[in-house]
Amino acid sequence: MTKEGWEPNIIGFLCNWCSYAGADLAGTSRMEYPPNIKIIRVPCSGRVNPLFVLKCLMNGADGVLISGCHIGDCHYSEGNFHARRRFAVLKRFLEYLGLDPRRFQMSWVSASEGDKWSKLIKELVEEIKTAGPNEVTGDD
Amino acid sequence: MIEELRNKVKELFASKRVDVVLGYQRAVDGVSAKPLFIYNQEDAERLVWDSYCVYNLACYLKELAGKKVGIIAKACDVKSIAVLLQENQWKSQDLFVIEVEEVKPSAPADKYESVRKLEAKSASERLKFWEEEFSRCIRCYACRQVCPMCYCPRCVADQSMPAWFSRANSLKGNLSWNVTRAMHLAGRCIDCGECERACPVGIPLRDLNKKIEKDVKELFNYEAGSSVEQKPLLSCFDKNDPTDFIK
Amino acid sequence: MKYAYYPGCSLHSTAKEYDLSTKEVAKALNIELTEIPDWVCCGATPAHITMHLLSLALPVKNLIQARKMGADEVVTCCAACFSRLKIANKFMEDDPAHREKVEKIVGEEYEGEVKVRHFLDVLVNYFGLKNLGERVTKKLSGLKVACYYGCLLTRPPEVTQLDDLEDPHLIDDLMRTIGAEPVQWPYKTECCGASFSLTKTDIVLKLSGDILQMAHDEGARAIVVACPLCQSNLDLRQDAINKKYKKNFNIPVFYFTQLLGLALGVEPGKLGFKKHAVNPVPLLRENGILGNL
Amino acid sequence: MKIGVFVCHCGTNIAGTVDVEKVAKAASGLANVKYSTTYKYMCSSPGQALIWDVIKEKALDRVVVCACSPGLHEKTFRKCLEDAGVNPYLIEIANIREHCSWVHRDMEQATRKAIAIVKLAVAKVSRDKPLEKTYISIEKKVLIIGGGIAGIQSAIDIAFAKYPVVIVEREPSIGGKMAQFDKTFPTLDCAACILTPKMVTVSQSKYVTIHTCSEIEEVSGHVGNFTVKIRKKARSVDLKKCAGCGACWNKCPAKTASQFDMKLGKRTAIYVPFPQAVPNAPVIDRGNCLYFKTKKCGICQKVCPFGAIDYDMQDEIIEEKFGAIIVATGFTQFDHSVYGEYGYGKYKDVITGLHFERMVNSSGPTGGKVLRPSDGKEAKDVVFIQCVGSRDEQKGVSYCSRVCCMYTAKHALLLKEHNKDAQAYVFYIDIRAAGKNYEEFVKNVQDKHGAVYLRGRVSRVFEKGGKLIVRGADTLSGAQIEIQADLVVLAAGLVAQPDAAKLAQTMHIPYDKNNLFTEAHPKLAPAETITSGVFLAGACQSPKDIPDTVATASAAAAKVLGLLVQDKLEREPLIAKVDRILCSGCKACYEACPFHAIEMKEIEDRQLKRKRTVAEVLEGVCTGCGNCTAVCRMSAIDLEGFSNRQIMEQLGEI
Amino acid sequence: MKWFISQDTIKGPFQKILEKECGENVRLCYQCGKCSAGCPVSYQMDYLPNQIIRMVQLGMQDEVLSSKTMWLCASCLACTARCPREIDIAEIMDYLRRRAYKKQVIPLEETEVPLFNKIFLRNIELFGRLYEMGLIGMFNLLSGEFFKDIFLAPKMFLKNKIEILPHRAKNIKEIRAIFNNSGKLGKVKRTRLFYPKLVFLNLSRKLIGKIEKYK
Repeated sequence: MTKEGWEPNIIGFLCNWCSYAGADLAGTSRMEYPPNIKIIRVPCSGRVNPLFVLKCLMNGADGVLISGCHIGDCHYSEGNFHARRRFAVLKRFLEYLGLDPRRFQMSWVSASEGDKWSKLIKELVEEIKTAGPNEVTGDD
Repeated sequence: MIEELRNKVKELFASKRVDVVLGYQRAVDGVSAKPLFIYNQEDAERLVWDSYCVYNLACYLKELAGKKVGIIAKACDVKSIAVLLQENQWKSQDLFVIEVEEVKPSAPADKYESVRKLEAKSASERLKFWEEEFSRCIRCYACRQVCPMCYCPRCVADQSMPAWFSRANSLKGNLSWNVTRAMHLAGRCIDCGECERACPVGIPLRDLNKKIEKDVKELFNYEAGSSVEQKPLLSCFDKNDPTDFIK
Repeated sequence: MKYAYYPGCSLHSTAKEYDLSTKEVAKALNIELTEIPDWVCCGATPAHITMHLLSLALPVKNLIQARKMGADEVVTCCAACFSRLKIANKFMEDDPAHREKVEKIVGEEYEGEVKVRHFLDVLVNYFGLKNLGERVTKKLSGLKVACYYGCLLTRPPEVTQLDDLEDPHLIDDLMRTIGAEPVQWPYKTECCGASFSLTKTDIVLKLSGDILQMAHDEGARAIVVACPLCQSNLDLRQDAINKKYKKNFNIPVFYFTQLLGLALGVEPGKLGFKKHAVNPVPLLRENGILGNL
Repeated sequence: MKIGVFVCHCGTNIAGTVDVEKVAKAASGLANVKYSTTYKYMCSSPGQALIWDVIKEKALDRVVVCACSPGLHEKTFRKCLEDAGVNPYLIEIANIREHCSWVHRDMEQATRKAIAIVKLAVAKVSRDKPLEKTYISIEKKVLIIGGGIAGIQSAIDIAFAKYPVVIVEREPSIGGKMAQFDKTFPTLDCAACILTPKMVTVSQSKYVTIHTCSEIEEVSGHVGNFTVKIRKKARSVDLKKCAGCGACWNKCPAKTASQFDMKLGKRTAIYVPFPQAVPNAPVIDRGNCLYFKTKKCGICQKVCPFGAIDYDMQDEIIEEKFGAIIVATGFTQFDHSVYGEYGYGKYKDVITGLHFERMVNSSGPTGGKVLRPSDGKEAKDVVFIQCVGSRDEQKGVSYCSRVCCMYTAKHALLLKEHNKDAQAYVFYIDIRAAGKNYEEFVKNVQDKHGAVYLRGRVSRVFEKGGKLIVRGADTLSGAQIEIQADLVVLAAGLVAQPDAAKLAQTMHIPYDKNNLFTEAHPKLAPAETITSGVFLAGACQSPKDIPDTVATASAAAAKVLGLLVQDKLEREPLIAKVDRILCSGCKACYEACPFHAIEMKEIEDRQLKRKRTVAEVLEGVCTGCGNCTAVCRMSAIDLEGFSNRQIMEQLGEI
Repeated sequence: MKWFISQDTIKGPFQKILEKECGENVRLCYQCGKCSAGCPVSYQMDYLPNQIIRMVQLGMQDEVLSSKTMWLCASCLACTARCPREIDIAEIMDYLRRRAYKKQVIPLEETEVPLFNKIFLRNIELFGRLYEMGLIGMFNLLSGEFFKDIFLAPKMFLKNKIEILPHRAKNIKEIRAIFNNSGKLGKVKRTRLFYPKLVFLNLSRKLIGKIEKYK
């Protein structure tokens, strides 16, 4: 179903303290990964409102990633616990509505896991490529 | 039975403990029942109670904020009231709940049957199904109007800074609205069914709510309205919440 | 009270008196013990140091037998059997992989756990010391005994769950209830050499010798045990110990059931005192517990 | 709205893979962008000067800098804006280095992505709001919980800077565990000699208030403004009147075991725990006092020349405000009675290190003689067993208590000093003597004082013939060892106070599975907690010896002073804010906030003409995590700097 | 007891095999020696229990299996009960014995115990319950201690503590089956081949011993 020359457009919500720093580390250690992800910096994965995810998907993002600190590492001690519960519900619900599970994913990446980050993005882009473009029909 | 009920209500007025009592009265068709706002002992005479009394009276509490209210409550009303108390919308000293036995056929064996059926379908089938359903939505917001839990001073759907999603009657807009509505009821909807009853185009809204109800029961063993003390589902967590979906 | 009864090999040979006295005591307290039909050896130490699975299969075989006779609690007196049966139970519960294998070996399903109890446990914790006390007809006053528990009654605690690990007291309590005077001594749970009885007799002589010495030093005139191996090591080998270490111990080694039997007024002849290597009769006479046999 | 976009080459770091000119050009095409340019090093002073000039010249009111990760230079450029007279929060950083030029090779792709990133940044900056740093007042008074050496040291340091301090101590006197010690390793100067002067200093300082027999009842508020309820237990002695003459305790007929002397000695029912106690006034132990038991006696009241005895004294609750709190509640000794193999604590002659400290203390219950508690005979052969409770998952805690190796070595030495012909046997697993002159000290104890060190854990101790038989092993020689000892000293480990968890909960500070308080960062913030304004000193955070305790105490004091010298406390304005009109008061945010930074407040609603409750953010406490915003269905609560509008605007750009 | 250990030994699989097959994690051991301190028979062992654990940690399979230690373990469980790292040392000893059987390594100067166990089990396999008389006789015969406990025997008959004739279990077939199955499932060599070797070792040892005495 992939269109000619189509490239996945992925939005990543990264917590400032772990995942964003992890992505920085991937940079400083020059770990190459595909350019399909756009990063939106948030203080904590707990800041991400489910409606943001919805908005992304409605605006035609092919994939959404939420990445925070590993459990126990949260800079705000509990934020990622809240995020985990919140998006466990949202993920199941979106899939119930027929969303391809690959399009909405979550990960824990610490500030020292530059390698995990680049690996994660490589995989993610591959998955989305196989999933194809996000076609929510109709328009505003 | 009914006399007893009327007396209870009268007693409430007699003791000046309420400004108004919510109950049911016979509708014009002489069969079905409609809500009754009782302001004095005389009104109490019009009170009825039978299997036609289906509405969730908790919905009308929204309009009565600040008053002292008595309410005739069946199981589901009681649950909604529990949530409203939990969410600090009412103070228990302002509410006088008169619990009554349901005179209705008992609930089906598996209340999630329809949900399970849908889950069994393929992703594309599900998408198709909901797209069809939502494409019928006319954004009349009746579902929001009747929902006892939809008490936000200004609903996100009506906000413009930011505009959370399209207000246009487009598939995207409709989908966004219905998803938002369901998500905002996560751990709060007590499945009284008013939304579905109210929907003029007959979208199976309960199947959205019930899906989440079912999931949170499975994932977090959480049940809306089971107690006034419990914390809101999404404002708390358990260290051992499922984590398998996270990379 | 009804229980299935698993005597184990020793109680049918070297420890006959243990078997006898147990049955007598049970009768006296009308605790019903029904011997498991054609029970087999539990495998004891040799099994678990040679073939792990066998060491589970044999006990399970017996437990299944017990089930068949409709019992859900098995009573045993031998500390080794007690330990093996309990360990087998634990494995069957905690470890499905083992359970599967074992059931394959035995060729039968082992549905549900058959509780394993030591007779001591039954007496003290179920029949109750108070009840016992009321039934005592002859106080064993003045008899200074060292209660010796050995290894397998208390270790490993998470399996046996019977008594205090480092300072067990069930036998002591029992002895006090029947009027005897247990001495406080530190060797309650030291090892007697156990399974080395035949193979490493020298070890047995040393370890059992130490135990006798300690009991003697702490002023005990007799030792009370709950394990056939301990008894035979301390009793049968006492001669050899005396020879080897130039001692002249003359310390009778009783099974707790024997003394309990006396206290309950069981006719002494039925308690198998004759079977002891170290003749206990003089001591019992001396304390006015026995008349002429 | 006039946005300026400044693209940095970062030498070749960015320009090497990203066509910066192209980026600048693309940027200039975006809505509201009035100007865009590139420069070699934006962070350099000429780079900043450039931004400054352009702002002035083009009257820019918002700026996007496309450069390295915001972590590195966001502050730099904020400053730059401020100097140029623009609100420092009207800037966004587009991270086109770490997230672009460094992770992509293909110039075209990289450039395309860089442009996408800039778009997001421009979108966000267009919704930025000018923010003002918030300031909160600071109550210039410090609460120190615990009057041990840690608390005392912190108090001295803070008082020296002329700030008022309140010490809350549970016991009748300050001094803590150190007061019970005899000598201190490795220098062997006597604990009292170095502690007492400090106790006197605090007691005489006009900046220090000491509440003894007192405990924390309740803590509310936040950094700068804590409100604390303190329970002062009835001492039954009026401190203002009492002169500590001793008439009362000399006449008191009721005797009981002294906890201070580890029950090795006796004290009267009205007593001063130890001679150098501060305050030097007695307390009545009502549990043992004849007057309280039988209403008879009352001698102390009769003999007191100052009428200081007050039997009817009641507990009182004091409420005070503080700007900062130092927790210095210390440790307690591991209870060895779980060790059956060492006699369940039933053997009189099996004692702990603290017992030994009291024994060898010349003013202690045995007048400095090492005697067997069972029969009072002098102990010759003394066995020391290390790691009791420590490094033992089975019976105790998994960690190493850090000080036992040293104090045991000290004990071995003191034993020899007090009794020439005594012999010390030390069973150890590993010797941990990391510290200045520590290793030397231990070697010295072995070499010069002939303590026998045996490498192995003791398996069993039991009594026989008035001796303690100790069964151990020496794994180095592979030998089993049996020692007939007169006395066995267990080096019991250091564990958290029994009520540590409860205190942590009242303070909202985290604690670990061993109930030790958790520092804000294990390496970089060992004296802070994640609750700003609450600091840790001493062994309540983890076992420490005296030097380390004093060091952390001073560290905590320094942190506190750093706080107090501010006339107002500056807070980043990136915190949550409530729109009362939208708020329904449903408490979702209140429940979700990890920092208890939200209060529910009742307000008068003019339109509805009735009262209703709404959420309100405690600016001092909010850390800006934004968790509240995600649970707010009506988006009434929002996070400055990462507001819904800003993020939604970005999402519009994808 | 001086060895040279190469890194191959240390990297070797022994430790992992043991962990896998008997489920005990020897890496937990920090060598406090409490096991050795409380062991009632360590005075006869060539290596103390903690040393054996250490040797396992270092992968020294041959040295461990050829040591006397595990054969002298009386399974009193004092070590297991007191280990601060909650390692089941007794279980490890059991495992080592089982492995020794499997690999057919038996320390030359420690043969009675291995032999006894074999005979004991054979005895059970034959009679279902222990037949003391048979056990003692067979053991003495095969271990070359022909007259061991000869003085005890009559005493025991007199007090009829032990039967002359074995008890015959009815379900003997089932028991045989159990033995065979567990042999197969547990992959234990139950070949009689093993006997002669053991027996020979024993007899020769005893003989040499006797000759020594003779001189």
